[in-house]
Amino acid sequence: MTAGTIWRCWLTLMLLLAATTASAFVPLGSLNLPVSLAIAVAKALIVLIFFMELRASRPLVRSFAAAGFFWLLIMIVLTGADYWHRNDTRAPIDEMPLPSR
Amino acid sequence: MSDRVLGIQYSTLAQERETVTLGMWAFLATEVLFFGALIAAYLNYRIWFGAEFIAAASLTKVALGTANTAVLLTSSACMAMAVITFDAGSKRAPVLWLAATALLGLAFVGIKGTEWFLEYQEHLVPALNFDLPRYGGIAEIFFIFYFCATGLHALHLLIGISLVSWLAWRIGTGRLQPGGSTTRLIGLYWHFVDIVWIFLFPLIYLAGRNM
Amino acid sequence: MPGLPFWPQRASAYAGQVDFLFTCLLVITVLTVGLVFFLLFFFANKYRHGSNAVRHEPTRKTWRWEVSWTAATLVVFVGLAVWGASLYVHLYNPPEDALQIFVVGKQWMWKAQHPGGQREINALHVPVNQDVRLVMASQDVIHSFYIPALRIKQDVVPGRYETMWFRADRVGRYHLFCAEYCGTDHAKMGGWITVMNPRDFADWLQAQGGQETLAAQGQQLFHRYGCSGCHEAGGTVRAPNLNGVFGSPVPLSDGSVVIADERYVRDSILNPKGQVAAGYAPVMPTFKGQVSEDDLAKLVAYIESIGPNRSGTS
Amino acid sequence: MHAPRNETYLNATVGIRSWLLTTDHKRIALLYFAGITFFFFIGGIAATLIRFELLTPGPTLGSADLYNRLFTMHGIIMVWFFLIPSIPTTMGNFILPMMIGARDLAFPRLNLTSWYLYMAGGLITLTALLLGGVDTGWTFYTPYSTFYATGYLILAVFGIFVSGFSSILTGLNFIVTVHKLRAPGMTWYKLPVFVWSTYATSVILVLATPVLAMTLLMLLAERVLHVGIFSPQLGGDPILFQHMFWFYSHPAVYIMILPSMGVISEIVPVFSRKPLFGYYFVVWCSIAIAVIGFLVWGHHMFVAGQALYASLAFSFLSYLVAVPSAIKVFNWTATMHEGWIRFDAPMLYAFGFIGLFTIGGLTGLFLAALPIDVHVTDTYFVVAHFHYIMVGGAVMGYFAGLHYWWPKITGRLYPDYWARFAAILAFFGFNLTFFPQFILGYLGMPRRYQTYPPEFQIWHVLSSAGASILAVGYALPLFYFAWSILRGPRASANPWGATGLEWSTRSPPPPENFATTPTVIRPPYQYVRGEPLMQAGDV
Repeated sequence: MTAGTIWRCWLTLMLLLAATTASAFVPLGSLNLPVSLAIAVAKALIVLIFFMELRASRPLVRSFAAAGFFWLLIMIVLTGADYWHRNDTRAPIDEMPLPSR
Repeated sequence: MSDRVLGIQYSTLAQERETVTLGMWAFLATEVLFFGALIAAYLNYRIWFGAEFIAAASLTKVALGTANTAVLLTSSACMAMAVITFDAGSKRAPVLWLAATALLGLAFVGIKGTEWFLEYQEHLVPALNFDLPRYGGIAEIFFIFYFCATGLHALHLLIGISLVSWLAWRIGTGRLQPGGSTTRLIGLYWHFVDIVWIFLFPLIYLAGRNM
Repeated sequence: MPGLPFWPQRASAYAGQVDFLFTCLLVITVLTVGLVFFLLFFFANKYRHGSNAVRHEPTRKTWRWEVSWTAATLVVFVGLAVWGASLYVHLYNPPEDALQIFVVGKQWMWKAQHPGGQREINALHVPVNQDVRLVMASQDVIHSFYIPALRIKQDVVPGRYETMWFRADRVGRYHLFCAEYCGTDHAKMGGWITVMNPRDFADWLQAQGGQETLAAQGQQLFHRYGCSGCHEAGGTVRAPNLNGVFGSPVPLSDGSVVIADERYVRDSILNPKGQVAAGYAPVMPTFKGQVSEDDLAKLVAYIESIGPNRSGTS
Repeated sequence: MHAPRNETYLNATVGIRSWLLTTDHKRIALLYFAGITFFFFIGGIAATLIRFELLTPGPTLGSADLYNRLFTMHGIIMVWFFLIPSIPTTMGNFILPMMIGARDLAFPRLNLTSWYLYMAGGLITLTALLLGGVDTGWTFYTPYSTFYATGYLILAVFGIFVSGFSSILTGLNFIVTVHKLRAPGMTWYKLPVFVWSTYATSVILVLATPVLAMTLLMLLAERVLHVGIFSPQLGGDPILFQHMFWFYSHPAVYIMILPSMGVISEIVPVFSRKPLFGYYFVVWCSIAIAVIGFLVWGHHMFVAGQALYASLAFSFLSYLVAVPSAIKVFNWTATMHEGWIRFDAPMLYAFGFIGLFTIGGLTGLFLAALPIDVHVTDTYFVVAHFHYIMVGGAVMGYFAGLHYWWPKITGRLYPDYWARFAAILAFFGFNLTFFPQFILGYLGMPRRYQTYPPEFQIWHVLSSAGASILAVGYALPLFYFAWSILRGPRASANPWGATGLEWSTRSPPPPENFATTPTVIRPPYQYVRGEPLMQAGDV
């Protein structure tokens, strides 16, 4: 990792930041969240690969780095399996007295 | 690190360096899941509540958020510069880069603090003075996530700043010679805190900007 | 129940299907556990330390054994999963014309409310051989409406309606429990489900005092809350007339079409600006916070009753 | 630096400071033994009181509130302060470094910090439970736990939060040690299965516990700040709490059972004088259980109001996770084929484990089948299932390991006949306690009930009778182990004729475990016509 790569990465990160903020103001409807998350993943990958030197690390270290994110993905996808498919009618919750604790 | 006597469980310095790096990455994996649980909860509510959540998100200050992200990304670059200059053997350059990193970190916390103060004035702080009748309970949930996530992140950042300053002091006073892995570890931790913010920024600030 | 109670009462056909699946699983378990115990004792006896049984070189290649019992377990397990799933899905689509009873769980009692307006605490009287659909809500914490004899249970999460349906086919009295821990008297929050033949059920309904039907009470509320001011002919504000609306498609202002079912009526009362009917201005105020849980059920029943002539469920 | 002839890790340094500030993994293991035994008997007392309460349909001991606090205390103490730490922190800490030929764990100071975090968390939760206790059950379901429950929930949950970090640090320590500090020649496929299963357990410890930490933080935030993350009164969703809680808590039950599987995979080959049948399968089944264990938590929420699609997916995945466990049971049984089986105490406990774990595992299949789960979830069927796995499996495995490595840890032998009697007594006491609960469960008796319909009383009386026998079965080892420490005969380096590295050094071992770091030349469990071939050659 040389000073050159660091500042090139920094520039790319700044451009991506500008891109993601700009994309938020474009009315893409339901696409806004995926686009902003994709850009965030790109920025995170740059920091992981270059700044945290995963590019120069042994496969074992790379697998440790990937494990955390992979398990987080498991959690998001499987809780999503419930939340994306749940269509229940919300009852009026105002009628529930809240205990004065 | 090299002047420190090698632990009895290590046979070579290289083995210690690899072990300590692996240990740090394992710790970062736990931190990913620690913050990840909060982000997963946020995403589920974002899917489930959708409209009210996005409406609440539009009350956050995207200008300050973007500025903060730029500050933190720059501090990450400075930290990386500190690591490579320290390995290259120089003594003054890493201290300067580490000082820059710490200052940028403090700048981030400063901007964050002002943002919280503004939100306090706008009565957006749950449990303290939250009153936003327009959206009912769900907006308050958004702001609970907002304050929990940014609070925990700021706490981790303060720990990072103190580590970086301690490191700068040790390099400055010559107590730390190149060859060990302490600098690299603190660098990994700092970059991790930056990655958490990279994911928090779009989720909090960019939702509902084009209503 | 004379003698040792080994098997629970069975009061519905569905319970029989669950028992059949349970028995098959029991047989598989007994066979497998029997095999493992037999092998343990057989090997322990035949190959004990002092015995002079024949012992060959330990086999290097164990693939044959491993693949066979892995495949066997996989096939059996997938079969069981699919069988279980098919029964479970059956629970999820209640028949249309079921007798609908509203159940409200609150800390340490169940309140049931029949369409005819009859109310009961910690008890439920239902006719035999008729589909009954329970629409349940909780007023405080999570409870769980559990009838062991019918093999069904449904957690009642506060803040949303949970539905559960059954068709009891045997007259009798069966236990009702709360199965999700809900506080001090969680154990006392139960009672009896009484399945009666239709004649006795009708007599019981009558005996409960002829409060007017749910729909009739709904009509009074329709006027008291001022809905009739707009939604009936000659109203001051242009609002859709609700006669014949229930169950039929309603074009919305954003171009989509939705069936005016319970959910649409309920949402339109609580959050009217959500799905405005085509050609009307979104002027209806929200009734969130004023219409209580029971009143909402009555309003829905009333609008249902003035819909296109549905087979009488009131 | 070779230890003098009779110096062991016990007498190398003396004094309280040498124990409370030790970084020797063996001493830290003994510190954990003390904590684990203390909490095991606290939880055991709560269990005895519960079984005594359930003797009669009406209230026997006291009010419903007392009963609710008792079963919550039993749950919290047993899950977080006995079962999760039991084998990894005691035998894992002591034996794992010796099995891989290392002098100590990768981060000794971190290991000591883990013990202090564990004791701090334990004492905080214990003060909460003794001050007035919590009456929410060990699952803390919202909105009851955050808005309606009285009692010291905040203190108890904070104690668990602190002890969670002890789990994370222990898991992290083991993973890095197994990767980096193996002796020369010790390749991955030469590692004993106990190391593999402790490694798999550590992966779960490291990846699941942070989610518990965050969930408990949000629970505390909701209760203290009165905000509505999980409570519908203020807009939240209680099912999200259940998702996040069970995302940790189901992998946590694999944290409890995997180490016991490792112990049994060590004991069965030694007492059958025969290599483990299908070593590769047993190893990769451990890893498969650890990974698939993260995909199945939804089977705790089939009736909780989860979407139909999610319930179907979780039911299918729950059947998948049962396959590796079944393979392991077949492999243990096949190991005994054509062996020279001896019936020492560890082997009797191993027999008990295999039998009871098979029943526990298969009843799990009942609960994974959706319609049966709808009927029996939250009833005594579930209570019986998880006790068969945790008490029949994990605790039986813990006692098996305790009896197997006791000579190595203390350098003393214990009276074998007493130990065998305790094993058999525990086996029958256990079955009499928990088998009636299967019948109670299918009859529809809900769990966490102080008063129940009178027709269930027969089974409760049988279960309580069994509980008293089980209590005696668990108390016996206290006596003969105490006797063993004081006047037990000296143990040789390898009393059972096992092949692992830990048996090729003195017992009790010197402070740095091995005089010279051993080089490994053979895979584990190599026996020729019943004679052991040591992994580290002829030492």
